[in-house]
Amino acid sequence: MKRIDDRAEPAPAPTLPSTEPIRLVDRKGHRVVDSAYPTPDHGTLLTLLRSMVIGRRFDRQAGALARQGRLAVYPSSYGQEACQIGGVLALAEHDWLFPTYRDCVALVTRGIDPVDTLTLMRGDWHNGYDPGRYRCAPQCTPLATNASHAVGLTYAARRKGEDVAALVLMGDGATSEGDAHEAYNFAAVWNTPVVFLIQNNHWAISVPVRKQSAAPTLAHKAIGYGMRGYHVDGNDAAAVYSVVSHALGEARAGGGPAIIEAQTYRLDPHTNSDAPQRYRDESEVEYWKERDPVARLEALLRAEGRLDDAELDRVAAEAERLATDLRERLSGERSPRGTRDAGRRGGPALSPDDLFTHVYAAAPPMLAQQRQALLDELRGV
Amino acid sequence: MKRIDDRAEPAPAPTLPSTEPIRLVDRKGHRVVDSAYPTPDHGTLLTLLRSMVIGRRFDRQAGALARQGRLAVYPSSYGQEACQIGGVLALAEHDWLFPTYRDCVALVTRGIDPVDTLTLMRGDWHNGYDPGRYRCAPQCTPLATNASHAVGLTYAARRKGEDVAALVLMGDGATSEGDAHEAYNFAAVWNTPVVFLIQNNHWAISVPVRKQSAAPTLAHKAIGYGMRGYHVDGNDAAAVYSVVSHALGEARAGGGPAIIEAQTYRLDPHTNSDAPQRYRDESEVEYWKERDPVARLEALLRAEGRLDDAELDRVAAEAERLATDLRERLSGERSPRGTRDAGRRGGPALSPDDLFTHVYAAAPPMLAQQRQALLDELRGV
Amino acid sequence: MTETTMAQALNRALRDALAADPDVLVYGEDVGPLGGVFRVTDGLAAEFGAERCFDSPLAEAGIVGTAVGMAMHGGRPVVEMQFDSFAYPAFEQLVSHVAKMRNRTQGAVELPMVVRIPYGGGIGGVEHHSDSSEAYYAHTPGLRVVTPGNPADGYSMLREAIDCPDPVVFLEPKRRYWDRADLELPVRTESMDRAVVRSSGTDVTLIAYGPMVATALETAEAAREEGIDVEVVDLRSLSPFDDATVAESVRRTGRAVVVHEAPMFGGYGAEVAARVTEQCFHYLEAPVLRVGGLDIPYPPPKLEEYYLPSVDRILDAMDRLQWEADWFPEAPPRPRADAVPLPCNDSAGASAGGSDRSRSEVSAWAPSRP
Amino acid sequence: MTETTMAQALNRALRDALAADPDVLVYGEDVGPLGGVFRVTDGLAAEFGAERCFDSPLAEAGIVGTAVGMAMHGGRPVVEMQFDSFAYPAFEQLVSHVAKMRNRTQGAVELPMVVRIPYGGGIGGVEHHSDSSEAYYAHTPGLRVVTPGNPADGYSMLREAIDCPDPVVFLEPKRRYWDRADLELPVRTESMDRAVVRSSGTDVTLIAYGPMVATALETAEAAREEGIDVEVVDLRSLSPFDDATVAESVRRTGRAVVVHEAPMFGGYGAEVAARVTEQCFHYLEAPVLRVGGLDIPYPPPKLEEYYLPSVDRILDAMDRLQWEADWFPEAPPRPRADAVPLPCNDSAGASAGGSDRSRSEVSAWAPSRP
Ligand SMILES: Cc1ncc(C[n+]2csc(CCOP(=O)(O)OP(=O)(O)O)c2C)c(N)n1
Ligand SMILES: Cc1ncc(C[n+]2csc(CCOP(=O)(O)OP(=O)(O)O)c2C)c(N)n1
Ligand SMILES: [Mg+2]
Ligand SMILES: [Mg+2]
Repeated sequence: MKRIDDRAEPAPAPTLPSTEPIRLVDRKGHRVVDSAYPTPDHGTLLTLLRSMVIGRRFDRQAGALARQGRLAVYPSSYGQEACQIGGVLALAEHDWLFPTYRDCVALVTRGIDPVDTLTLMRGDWHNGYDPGRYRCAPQCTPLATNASHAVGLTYAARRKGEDVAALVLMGDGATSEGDAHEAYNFAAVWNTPVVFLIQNNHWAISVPVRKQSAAPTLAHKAIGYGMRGYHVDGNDAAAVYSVVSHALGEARAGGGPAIIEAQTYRLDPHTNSDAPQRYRDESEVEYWKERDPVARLEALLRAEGRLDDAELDRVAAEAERLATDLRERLSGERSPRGTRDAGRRGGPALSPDDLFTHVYAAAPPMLAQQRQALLDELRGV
Repeated sequence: MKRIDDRAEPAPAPTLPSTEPIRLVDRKGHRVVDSAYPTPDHGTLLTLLRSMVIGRRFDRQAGALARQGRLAVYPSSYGQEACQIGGVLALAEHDWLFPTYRDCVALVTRGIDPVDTLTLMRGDWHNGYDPGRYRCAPQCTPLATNASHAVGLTYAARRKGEDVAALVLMGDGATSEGDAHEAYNFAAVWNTPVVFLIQNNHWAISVPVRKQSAAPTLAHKAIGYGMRGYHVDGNDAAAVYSVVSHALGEARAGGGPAIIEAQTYRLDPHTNSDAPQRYRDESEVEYWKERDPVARLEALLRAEGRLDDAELDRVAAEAERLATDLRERLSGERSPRGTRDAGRRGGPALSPDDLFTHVYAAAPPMLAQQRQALLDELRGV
Repeated sequence: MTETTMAQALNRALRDALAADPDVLVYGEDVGPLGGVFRVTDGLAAEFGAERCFDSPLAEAGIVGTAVGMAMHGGRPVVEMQFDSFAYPAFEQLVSHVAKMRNRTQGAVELPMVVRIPYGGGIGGVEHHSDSSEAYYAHTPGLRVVTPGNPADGYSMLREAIDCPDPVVFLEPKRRYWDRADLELPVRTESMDRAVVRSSGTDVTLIAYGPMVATALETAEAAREEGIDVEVVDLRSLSPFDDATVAESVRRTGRAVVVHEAPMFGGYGAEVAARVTEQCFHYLEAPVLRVGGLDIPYPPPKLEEYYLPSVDRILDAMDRLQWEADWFPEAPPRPRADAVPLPCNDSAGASAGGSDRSRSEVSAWAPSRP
Repeated sequence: MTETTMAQALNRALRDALAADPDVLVYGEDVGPLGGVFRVTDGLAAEFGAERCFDSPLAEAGIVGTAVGMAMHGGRPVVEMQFDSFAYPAFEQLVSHVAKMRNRTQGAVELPMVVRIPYGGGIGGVEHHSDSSEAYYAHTPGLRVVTPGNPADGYSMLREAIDCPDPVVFLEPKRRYWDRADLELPVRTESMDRAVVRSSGTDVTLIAYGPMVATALETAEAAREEGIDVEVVDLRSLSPFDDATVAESVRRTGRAVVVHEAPMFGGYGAEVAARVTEQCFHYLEAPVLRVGGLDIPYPPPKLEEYYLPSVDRILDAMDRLQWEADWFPEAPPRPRADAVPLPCNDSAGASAGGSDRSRSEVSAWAPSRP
């Protein structure tokens, strides 16, 4: 039976991802030969390492601020640095990043002021940076819902003749949402240059990935959309960088979007208010700590004579400066639990007036009235 | 890297469906040897043929009623009889069927009174039969939304120790909806016995399937959920019956759900109010008419000496009786276009009183009042 | 002047917007070669090419979600939801992103996008094809919700919606797609933020929008024969609400009825009744009454006539507006327009929309955005 | 008597329902070993096994859709949406199936299912964690929408919801999860269809529900010090609405304020104001006023105090209820309770819920369904 159906030619004969993840550096820091994906050069590896050291220090500091009550909430990146940083560094400046709440380290790596990456978590506003300036969408909380935004954005960019690709970060849990499916499918049908990087950190809060999917790997979903799927060791920054770069390159060249599953692990609780002892065993955390993404790259670079204590100290000092700066700049913060301990008043970054300014391009009369009423109330009129 | 992730063991080593559909009878009516799927015996083939002749006659009659304005709308099954009938006949009596608006012929095949299968289309009520009695859900209009119902229903049945499988009918277009994805995924993770039969009739109203998906086949989606996918010639009733039976058997045995893509074609317009000349070429329709599912099975049975003119006449007469009966029983119908030609009053099957009876188990006071007000209004009080 | 249906006027608005601005894109289900199931996008794919007007995969959340992304990067997407009920899959995108993006980013990201939704009943549609979903959207801050009641507004308001820097839920009264008007296009009517008095009267204000405007005008005619002088206000913008025009009318007439197709309970009419009452309490001779659909799922075609607000039902409601001075013996007639008003929003617009009764002001539409 | 939080009362209700009826199933995101992010399902998986209480894939439409299927076949699923905003993906299932299935099938298929949704703000949650979404559901015929305001109702209404043959959207005021009450469980309070007068008064009726009931009671205390005698009505059932109890109270007091957290425009308070006005017009000394959230997206934690209705704002609204007889010189005081009432629904319940002020009636819950 001839297929009358003239479906778009599927991208280069789709093959299934291997259940063994792509790996370029093993957990001892030894190179693994993979002919398909080049290991980044030493300069890039050093940049990856430096970003990971800084990212981790930032993340530790943010966690401490959350425990001190200076952040409303903080979803940790601890353990996932290779995914976030390997992914972000593979992007060109004019590309767009679509992060989730989990990805503060990705934002820092993208060059956003660390204080501004925490605006959402501080409870000051919903988003703290200009998305257009950094080509970085606001952090997305409703799972999987920003994936279609990336598809639309790259579609609009292509129409303008701009060479813009996008990287969407999403969790393993988010792949269960219908929104993920629709975004994958739109991207494939429209052939827009979007790479969906699934950080499979094995848990969606308390739900293990086996309760999310029965697929051999999450990357196996790709073929059902006619796109390429890659399964990568998400604690190997070199592999993440290399595979994301490769996928972005293919996508830019018209080869279509891709799904990358990166196997990683969330070493911390889901957020500072999570209770992981209820759902997972500490031994699992230990298992993954032995596969630490930072230590691995450090071992390789040391073994190959590209990193010494002095350089590491310099990077550590830089990270420490960032942490100190962050701590100091947030030291004036009041607790974000506005209502529950309203006694502890302190100045929020924004004034109540700002609540009304950007609901619409121009505040309609009803809102102008409500603003006035609130200002009157605050002035005790 | 050992996968710490203990994802549910995927069903029997998932392999990809072939891009050539499974076929047991070719378009000339010759048998095709396929060792994996047995061709049904002659008795079953005769039943399939008889049901198709009757189903098609029903469908032609319903189309005529729609053109006469006696139905509010009629989405034709013409050309898709092998899918609907092959699928339904593979079900056991205690299994459940989840049909769409497209599947009136499936309902007739399930044993529902033809008049009642058209209640929705007549505009008398939203559904005309007792779903529990026929183990057949109401016809579903919001695309893909009943697929998760099937998953939940089979889950509940299993908990009660009942051996109930379900067949979900869906279109090619419906696979783009997030709801389809979520249902596939829930079924696979919960390992419920549901078979999703995608009738790929190549069009979603005016949108060709290549604008829905870039996948090699829609059955390729299965592996992304860790389930089995089958690609079948949807105009070969023997193949549809055999593959659906096989998939149901596997599913019942705990082998997990399955996606079946059946390649077929909607020979008629989408509904009586569609304008197919705007989006497709008549030659495409001709191409598919040569692959008629009824003629094909008739040819095989004749060639193998299992069908003669007398038997065909008997079946045709039975079909004619059904059509006459349908025509006569619906002859008292007023036009369903209630508001637009309100002048043409006639008795609807249900009274206005019925509008209020089943919104809740017991009408709350507000509704009781509204019912009274309407009755007063109609009595001219 | 030529006879133009609302569907044609909407089609022309899309065409003119596509021609005026290369960033405008029209997409959705069946909007390409077919021209939409209501033919509102008829001919656009042929004229502007599949890059500008095209069929997308069949997934409403994806359609609205991709439109968000396009609007983030300089596009002006105009997407179609095929029917009211089929916009529900996009509800999360609408409420959690479309409505919030500008606010979330302190104005850094604006979403000039239009979500067109044919809504309401009266066309003999089966289940899920006749919902009136306006209350869901109007209750969502950050969305503009507008609905035209005649072909001229269909054209003008859709162009204005496309030009608007805010996201607009554009509700099209599908039973009025085939209503005709003598009309020269392009036409620019009153600002889409403004309510308009469609027919002036002194006894009672009948507040309607979208599909019910024509029914309200019919009712006004019928009432006139009974000696009741009805003023019909067409809201046009459901959110934001034009308090000034509505309150001015109700203070003048002292009585009001609001009508819509949606189920009455928790419907948009509740907001209208509540705010009008708050703003005009001492001018009211009777409570503001609502005429709505029944509080049931939208009925099948053969029963929809029992569900829909009709001229008779609106007249009945008017009858209940306590016209007899002695109907309620203890209650003396209320003070009228010379009375002190309650504190009330008079700032809805500089000009009192209420006094501008020209049905449509024919003027060429400036091809570039304001 | 022991101190019990609302979260504990809800947990106990689920536990007792699971024990009473093998068809009851509890599932959703993180409701298994974690016990839910608010711990409302704490211990249930351990006690009843992963077959009865379990984590599902992370997909709200799928969760509600599978619950429909379970309920079609003898199950009594109780599903949790993790937060208000995360129920939006299930909107289509709720509106197009859950609400309509019984009606669609003329009663042949009923859906005894409960969708639990923690809602509202006040807990310092970031974006999307503090929406008050009740108006969306209450406007949808076929859904029951209820919300408890205290731990006793948390227990009793949840058990009643699980036993109910209709689908119930069960809105849990998340900021009240940690509110305590002296309580012996099980407890059976008034029928969940009924509004309850929580504190009686003669000057003004303050109508509240869910998270605002405690705020309303606080306001009543504060007002009493200012010499205003406030009657607080806790609605409990948002749909259907208990007209009898509310109208009885407002006719007695002649003034009413309705309060909720949701944005005011098109909010549930509009319905309350509109229907109370319609039913009690000639008893009203002043328009029914509404105190709601601002008409903006829910603000970030550090600004939410400016958004939320407070005791002060409610007192301010009461001040605007035209207490001075000469405030509005032309308007003489309205006739009071002896006046002829407008035609009004008095049939909401046989007993006037208004007279029953017992906070909770301690009685063992019959283990089997009625
Ligand atoms: C639509 C939606 N439903 C539920 C939630 C609540 N929620 C927040 S994080 C989370 C788990 C997400 O898991 P995953 O996608 O694996 O990301 P991770 O947190 O592990 O990075 C859930 C259920 C949400 N944010 N959005
Ligand atoms: C959620 C939803 N969106 C849109 C529609 C309108 N609609 C009805 S049928 C149809 C096309 C469906 O195509 P397909 O799934 O291939 O089924 P077919 O009609 O070809 O059998 C559309 C878009 C709908 N019913 N439901
Ligand atoms: Mg995860
Ligand atoms: Mg199709």
